[in-house]
Amino acid sequence: MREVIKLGLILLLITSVAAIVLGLTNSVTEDVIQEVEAEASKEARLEALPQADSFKQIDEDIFSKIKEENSKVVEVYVGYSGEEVVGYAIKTATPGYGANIEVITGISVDNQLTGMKVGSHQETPGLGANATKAEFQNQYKDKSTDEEIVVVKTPPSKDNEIQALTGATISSNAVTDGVNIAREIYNSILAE
Amino acid sequence: MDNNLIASSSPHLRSKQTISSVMLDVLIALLPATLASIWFFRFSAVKLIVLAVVTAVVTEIICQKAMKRPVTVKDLSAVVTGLLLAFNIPASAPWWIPVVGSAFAIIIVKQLFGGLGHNFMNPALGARAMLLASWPVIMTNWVSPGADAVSTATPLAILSGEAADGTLPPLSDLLLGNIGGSLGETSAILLILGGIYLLYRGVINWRIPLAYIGTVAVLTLAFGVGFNDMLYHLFAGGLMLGAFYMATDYSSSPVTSLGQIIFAVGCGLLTVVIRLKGGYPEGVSYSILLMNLAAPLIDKYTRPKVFGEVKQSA
Amino acid sequence: MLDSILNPVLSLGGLGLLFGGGLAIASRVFEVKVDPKVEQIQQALPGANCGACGYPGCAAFAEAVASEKAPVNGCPVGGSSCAESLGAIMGVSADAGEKQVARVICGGKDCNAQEKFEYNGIKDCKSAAMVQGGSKSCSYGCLGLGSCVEVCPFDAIKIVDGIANIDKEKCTACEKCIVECPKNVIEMAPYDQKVVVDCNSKEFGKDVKVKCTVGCIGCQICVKACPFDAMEFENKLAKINYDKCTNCMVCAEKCPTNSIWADFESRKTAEVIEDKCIGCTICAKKCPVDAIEGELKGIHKVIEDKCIGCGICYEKCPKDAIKMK
Amino acid sequence: MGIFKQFKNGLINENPVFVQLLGMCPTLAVTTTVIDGMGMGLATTAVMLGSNVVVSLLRKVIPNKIRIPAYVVVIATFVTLIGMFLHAFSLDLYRSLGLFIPLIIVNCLILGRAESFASKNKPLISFVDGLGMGLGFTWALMVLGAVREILGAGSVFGIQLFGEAFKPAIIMILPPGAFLALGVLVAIFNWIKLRRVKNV
Amino acid sequence: MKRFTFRGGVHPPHFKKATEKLSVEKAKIPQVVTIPLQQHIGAPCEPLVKVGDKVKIGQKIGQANAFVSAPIHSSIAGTVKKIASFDSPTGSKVQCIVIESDGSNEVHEDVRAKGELHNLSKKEILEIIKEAGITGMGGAGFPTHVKLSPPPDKPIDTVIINGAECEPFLTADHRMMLEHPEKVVFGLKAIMKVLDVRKGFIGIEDNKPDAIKVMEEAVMNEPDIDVAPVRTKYPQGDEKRLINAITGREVPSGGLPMDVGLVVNNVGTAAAICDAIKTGMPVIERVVTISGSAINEPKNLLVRIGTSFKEVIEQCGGYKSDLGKLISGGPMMGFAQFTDEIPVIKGTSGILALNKKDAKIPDEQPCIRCGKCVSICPVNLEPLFIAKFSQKRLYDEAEKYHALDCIECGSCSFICPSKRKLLQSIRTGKREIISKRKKS
Amino acid sequence: MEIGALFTIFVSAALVNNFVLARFLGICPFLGVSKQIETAFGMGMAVTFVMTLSSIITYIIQVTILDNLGLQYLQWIAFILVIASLVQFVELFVKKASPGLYQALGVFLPLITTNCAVLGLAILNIQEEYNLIQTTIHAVGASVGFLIAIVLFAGIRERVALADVPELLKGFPIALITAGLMSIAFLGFTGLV
Ligand SMILES: Cc1cc2nc3c(=O)[nH]c(=O)nc-3n(C[C@H](O)[C@H](O)[C@H](O)COP(=O)(O)O)c2cc1C
Ligand SMILES: Cc1cc2nc3c(=O)[nH]c(=O)nc-3n(C[C@H](O)[C@H](O)[C@H](O)COP(=O)(O)O)c2cc1C
Ligand SMILES: Cc1cc2nc3c(=O)[nH]c(=O)nc-3n(C[C@H](O)[C@H](O)[C@H](O)COP(=O)(O)O)c2cc1C
Ligand SMILES: Cc1cc2nc3c(=O)[nH]c(=O)nc-3n(C[C@H](O)[C@H](O)[C@H](O)CO)c2cc1C
Ligand code: SF4
Ligand code: SF4
Ligand code: SF4
Ligand code: SF4
Ligand code: FES
Repeated sequence: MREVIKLGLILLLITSVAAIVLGLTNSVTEDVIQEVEAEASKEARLEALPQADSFKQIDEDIFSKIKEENSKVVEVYVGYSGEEVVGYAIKTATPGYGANIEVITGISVDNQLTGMKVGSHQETPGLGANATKAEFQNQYKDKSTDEEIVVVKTPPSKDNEIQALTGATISSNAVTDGVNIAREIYNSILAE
Repeated sequence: MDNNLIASSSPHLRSKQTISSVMLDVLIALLPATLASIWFFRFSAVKLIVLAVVTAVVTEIICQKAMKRPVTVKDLSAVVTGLLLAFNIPASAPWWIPVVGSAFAIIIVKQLFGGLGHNFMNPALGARAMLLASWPVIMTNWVSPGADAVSTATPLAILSGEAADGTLPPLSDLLLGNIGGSLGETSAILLILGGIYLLYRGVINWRIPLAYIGTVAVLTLAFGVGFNDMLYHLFAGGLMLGAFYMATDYSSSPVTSLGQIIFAVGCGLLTVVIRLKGGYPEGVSYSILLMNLAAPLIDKYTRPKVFGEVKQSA
Repeated sequence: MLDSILNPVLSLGGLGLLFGGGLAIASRVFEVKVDPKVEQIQQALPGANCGACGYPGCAAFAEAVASEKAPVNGCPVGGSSCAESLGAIMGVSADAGEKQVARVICGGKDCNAQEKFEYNGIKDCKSAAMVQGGSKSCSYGCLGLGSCVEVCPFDAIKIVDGIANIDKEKCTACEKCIVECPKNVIEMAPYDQKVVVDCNSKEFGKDVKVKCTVGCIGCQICVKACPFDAMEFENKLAKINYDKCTNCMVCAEKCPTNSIWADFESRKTAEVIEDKCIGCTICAKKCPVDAIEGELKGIHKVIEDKCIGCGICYEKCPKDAIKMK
Repeated sequence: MGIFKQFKNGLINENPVFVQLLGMCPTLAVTTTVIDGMGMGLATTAVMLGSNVVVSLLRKVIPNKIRIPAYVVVIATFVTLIGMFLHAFSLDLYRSLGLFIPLIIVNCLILGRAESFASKNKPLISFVDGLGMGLGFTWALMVLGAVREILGAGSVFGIQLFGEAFKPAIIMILPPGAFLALGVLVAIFNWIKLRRVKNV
Repeated sequence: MKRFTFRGGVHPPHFKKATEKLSVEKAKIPQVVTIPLQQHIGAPCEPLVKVGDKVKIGQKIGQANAFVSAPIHSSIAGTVKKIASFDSPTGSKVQCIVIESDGSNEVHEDVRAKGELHNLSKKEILEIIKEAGITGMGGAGFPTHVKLSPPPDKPIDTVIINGAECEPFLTADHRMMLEHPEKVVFGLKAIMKVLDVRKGFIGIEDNKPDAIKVMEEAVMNEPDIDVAPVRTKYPQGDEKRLINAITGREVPSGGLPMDVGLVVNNVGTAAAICDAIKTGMPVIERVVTISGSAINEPKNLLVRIGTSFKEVIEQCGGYKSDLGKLISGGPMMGFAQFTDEIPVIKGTSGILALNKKDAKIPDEQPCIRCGKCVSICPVNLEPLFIAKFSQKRLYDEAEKYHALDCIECGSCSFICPSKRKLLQSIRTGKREIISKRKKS
Repeated sequence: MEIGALFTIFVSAALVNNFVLARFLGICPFLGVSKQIETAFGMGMAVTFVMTLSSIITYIIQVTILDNLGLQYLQWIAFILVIASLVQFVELFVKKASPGLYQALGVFLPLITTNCAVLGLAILNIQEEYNLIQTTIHAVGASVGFLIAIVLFAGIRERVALADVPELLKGFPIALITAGLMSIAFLGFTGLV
């Protein structure tokens, strides 16, 4: 029995030391990490909604309403320029080729798509993953929120069309779905 | 009696069939379909077929030389691999696709494992899957038959709803081969003809093709696909090619009778699942590859009951 | 601040205590006796349980080593030091006694022995031996198809001129080849042995004669020639008693068919170191071929032409006055 | 073994990837680019340095019976530390290495070295051993990453190498490419070693 | 016509045309015979004569001392010249008695009719068979009296006479059935009597319609005996396949026909039993088919035991120029010989001489896993795996794949498109397995 | 929880994102213990058992202790501690309770501690924000995927061992290439469900 206690204690000692070290380090890095993460997500939002200089999460009850309307919405941020609301950054998750694709769609209060940013995804590198490229994302800029955006395989002829990534129609559709959901949310709830 | 006699272990008789004769039979069986694809796709078919075959043969020679092994291209198996690989690529593919594919098939899938008969995976299909994963755009750019080769969708892509803009060609076109698709998966009739020749020559037996095609037919119906669409599932795409020529590949399929049936049913099941539920409109090649993986296990666990074997009662 | 330290310490420490103590108790409760050797080996292993050895974990590997199913150097993680300690535990030290090596006792090379038919079959000695006993006219000889080459784990065997030839430097006396050979034409001989009968034929001399030019024909000349009674006969075949043989090579010189191999190049002659010789005459008395002459108390001399290099004088000289060179 | 030899041992003779085939998961998973490979290699090296030194220091204190759990805790602590630092100071790398950072804990290479080397040797040489093994791991990952990045994306360190005409083989940055590339590299490594032995 | 058969098997070319229409001729009585003292499965005989002794035709010269053994008789009258070891067609050296003819052709006095079948008791018939030195003429040469004395716990209900003769080239049994159907039927009735059996079959491959017809006529008045035509397929003549084809029974692995209540005997064996009873003549001669691409005049000859192959072949016009291979037996199961100075023995059903081209077996190529060997193996084995394991010296694995059940029919080697020497590897494996079993 | 979604999780973990061939988790035992089908099967079963059990326990620890106290950063160290101890405990228990089972499964247990599939799975469960049922299904799916992969692999390796593989490639290189080809075939599952 003595041995049992002894072994337990030694392990206790080691784990405690580990815990102390980690606890201390954590208290140092915790804030940094949060800051970095916040910075990173803000940057992503900024790419979608460049007009804004700060973001705030939308009210709980509005968000729950949105969730009810469409469960693919992940989060909604309100973008401010100074005190003024300039638009919204809406994050959605829609099923792509590999797994869900996260898309942040920026919509300005004057019913314009201000930009789109593809976040985490598991599409095929060189194919679906090309959705993260600027050329693709920029297609969504400055489109009106009124019309549903449609994916075509040839160079777009209409205003509401965007060209699919070569060989990755599924990914393109998924991303566009996300944008369209954001658009609808905006139209039905946020625009008021 | 003054010269030395030859002595060997019995039997002292051998059948006439040899590896080369078997492979030659496969080539003969594929000839009509080859001609058809040349008829439909003109020069691009000739180019792709020649490149694939020549590369396969040349890589085989180089590989065997490098590994200091006897060069065995005379057995024609590399030609079969090259031809079947060419059958698996779209007519629009650039010249280097069959070259890279054949080299991959022969080196990585076949020779590294010891050459003819030692590969556990179908070389042509392994190469096709590699090409598809590497250059999906090129490998799925189907063109319509004829001189003016415009992009089209394959009947299966239309069926799966992926290519919304296509209309289904009539079944007769499917049988003749007047449709979009890879070089060899066009004319179902000619492929079946060749298959029957192989059956007649005893190169393949009925188990794999029949069980494979039968499973696909039954399961597509079971999944709620209509009878007419079921026919499309049978005659479109590579099912005939796969069932007669690729699932039957000796090296990568089981040797036992029961095993061959299990193998073929598995191929059928996976084909249907991939076609109807998976990410690709066509599932033949992947299903055969996946069953290739299982072939050693199937062989091991479907050992035939030996004549007179008595089940040990505990 | 306190929270951010206390909580982790408490929870993690708790887990540690729980598991440390729990495991200690469990190991007591569920104790199962194991072979102490296994335990020892396990102690010496890295315990990474990575499976790189091909066994499911260090314990399994230890057991395999203990039961000699796995080699002591089977753990790639532990490297050479680990192998050494395992070796020590397993006590794989070279066994005492003279080093032995395998030797093919057949001289029936392509040019010496005849083929009785053209063999058309699998290139494997065991399989070939099943077709009329093999194609060599002598049914005792090496078939030269190299099955032994294939089984030798040390690459010690080569087929030279149609018969197997063992490199005695590489051979470790594992006897795998002896087990494999269907003709039983491989035997163990001392590493230092310089004279070996290179024939395995148990047939009558006249039968041997028509089949092979270097076969032992049972003339027994070697028996008479051997000054040390080391040559014996067994199954119509000359056989050297290695305990008695002094490697003098006389038999090999005398054999009319050259079926006794000897390493003549290493043959030595005795020489008297004149400074040391006291003329005791012991050497002259002992020399089996009377190759030493000299008067009592006089310096002795070796007659080079007669000396066969058996080394008896060298061994017997009380004054170490003879050297072999 | 001298310090330098110990160092070289890990780099080449007992290279963890090409010779010992340890820590295969990160080796295969995070070598889609050179950068990721390097990041993973260095992170692993850092953990190994830490754990080797600590284990070596504590080698007389820790009772045999609980040495494995104890080492695991030590290693896990270092991994968590590295994780925190990466997260705080190199978000991109943290994200692309993802799940494989915590999995450094279970990299058999680290536990293996702790057990078979550090627990029996003095801290300094343990440190050198860790450095050799770690850098051996790192360069192997970088080579693998380079091969896969060049063939699969046409770039190294993210810099595009070829023009438009080169169509990279995407399969190389997909899972199969990892297996195939490593298989061929190990064979080449064997071949080079064999040739060197022959030449000597 | 209902045709019986079994699962698997191959269709080698028959090559029977050359001799199937030729009646059996009596071969010249040789000047010298070399009679091996072991021509059967079981213990060798002890010589009863010394060098210099005079012997007569049919005189017992080798005494069987063990139960599984059969006596040996002189096939000519003359003087014993030598008793020494010589090569025999079975591939090993065997003690032989060499007798030089004195030209008298005197028959030994023991050779006389033994009485009518219905007067003889079972015991007596068995004793006659034993003393006549009758051993299986189908190839293996198992002493027939042993086969006809099953232990009491193995009741026998059926006897099959094996007239399948599925080996290519061979026509000895065929001719025997055509020319002496009554002997075969008599022999069968004798066997049935010994075993107290009601039912007898004569299994004949359907490529011998004339033999089927003749035999059917011969058994017209025998309600207990049926002719069973079996499909032409190798190895239809193997007793276990034949039993399976005709009765549907499966002899258990490692078992004997008597385990399922059957005894199978060759046509020649039955005829020999008939001779032994009717004339008292022991086995001193047998029908041998001499054929093959290097023989000038293929023939069916009635040859005295002990005649050298060389002499027999000379009576068939000798060799064509390019002799490549000499086989004792058929091309599927026979043994290749390295000399023609070997004697005909009781089990020699054929002598084949092949020319160089036919003699050469093509080189092996790697197995392409076509599965043909698996689908044709009459025992349902997987020859490719057994052969592979055996070559890799994994004998335990080979044993797990039932290597020991292989009947060595050679069908797998025949069919393989890669020309793999499957059976040779399997044999090697079998031998290793057996020797390992003996050791442990 | 609807069955369909659970099925999706299962198929995804077992086939589409096969732990070994697509996610690179548990490669060491996959390469190491796959020379024979029987041992591979034993390993696979042991992994199934441990992965499922440890997923559940780590999930509970995460929810009850770490999340409650805001100690997420201790996740890794806590999990590995739990897994290591759990495995050892199970091993001790099985060894005593059922030597037969120990021979079949238990011998593989120690190897599993350092198997990143187990730890990876535990972390993934939390990352994907699965609930307890989903976690369990995910774990079973992932381990079945491991089982399938390692048994198929062992089957092929048994065959390849008899093939005339070039000397240089014998052993690990050819095993890796085999795994690569398997992984190519498994691409066929992409997009499934
Ligand atoms: C290995 C592989 C990976 C693929 N990855 C993607 C992908 O990430 N995104 C995508 O939309 N399509 C991907 N595809 C292609 C799809 O299977 C499908 O062919 C394509 O989405 C159809 O688009 P298309 O109509 O533009 O040809 C991939 C195909 C293969 C063979
Ligand atoms: C592959 C094989 C083929 C055989 N073919 C024949 C045959 O054609 N005719 C025959 O009489 N015996 C044949 N036998 C021998 C029979 O199995 C059996 O031994 C024989 O009929 C028994 O009769 P016996 O003892 O009178 O010789 C064959 C055996 C084997 C293994
Ligand atoms: C070692 C051995 C023992 C045998 N023992 C018996 C036996 O006890 N009773 C019997 O009826 N046949 C026995 N036989 C004969 C077989 O049934 C069979 O007829 C004989 O082996 C010839 O068959 P084959 O030509 O098909 O090889 C034995 C055969 C062998 C080789
Ligand atoms: C009936 C039959 C089908 C074949 N199918 C293929 C095939 O699908 N792919 C291929 O590369 N080779 C095929 N071959 C050729 C050959 O078997 C192949 O190169 C081997 O897999 C190489 O070991 C086939 C051969 C035969 C006899
Ligand atoms: S020594 Fe024996 S095994 Fe070696 S080649 Fe000669 S006969 Fe064959
Ligand atoms: S097999 Fe063993 S005994 Fe024979 S030569 Fe090689 S090392 Fe020596
Ligand atoms: S018949 Fe020949 S090639 Fe075919 S599987 Fe059998 S051994 Fe292989
Ligand atoms: S394995 Fe044996 S029984 Fe089967 S076909 Fe070959 S030789 Fe005949
Ligand atoms: S690194 Fe993943 S199991 Fe070893």
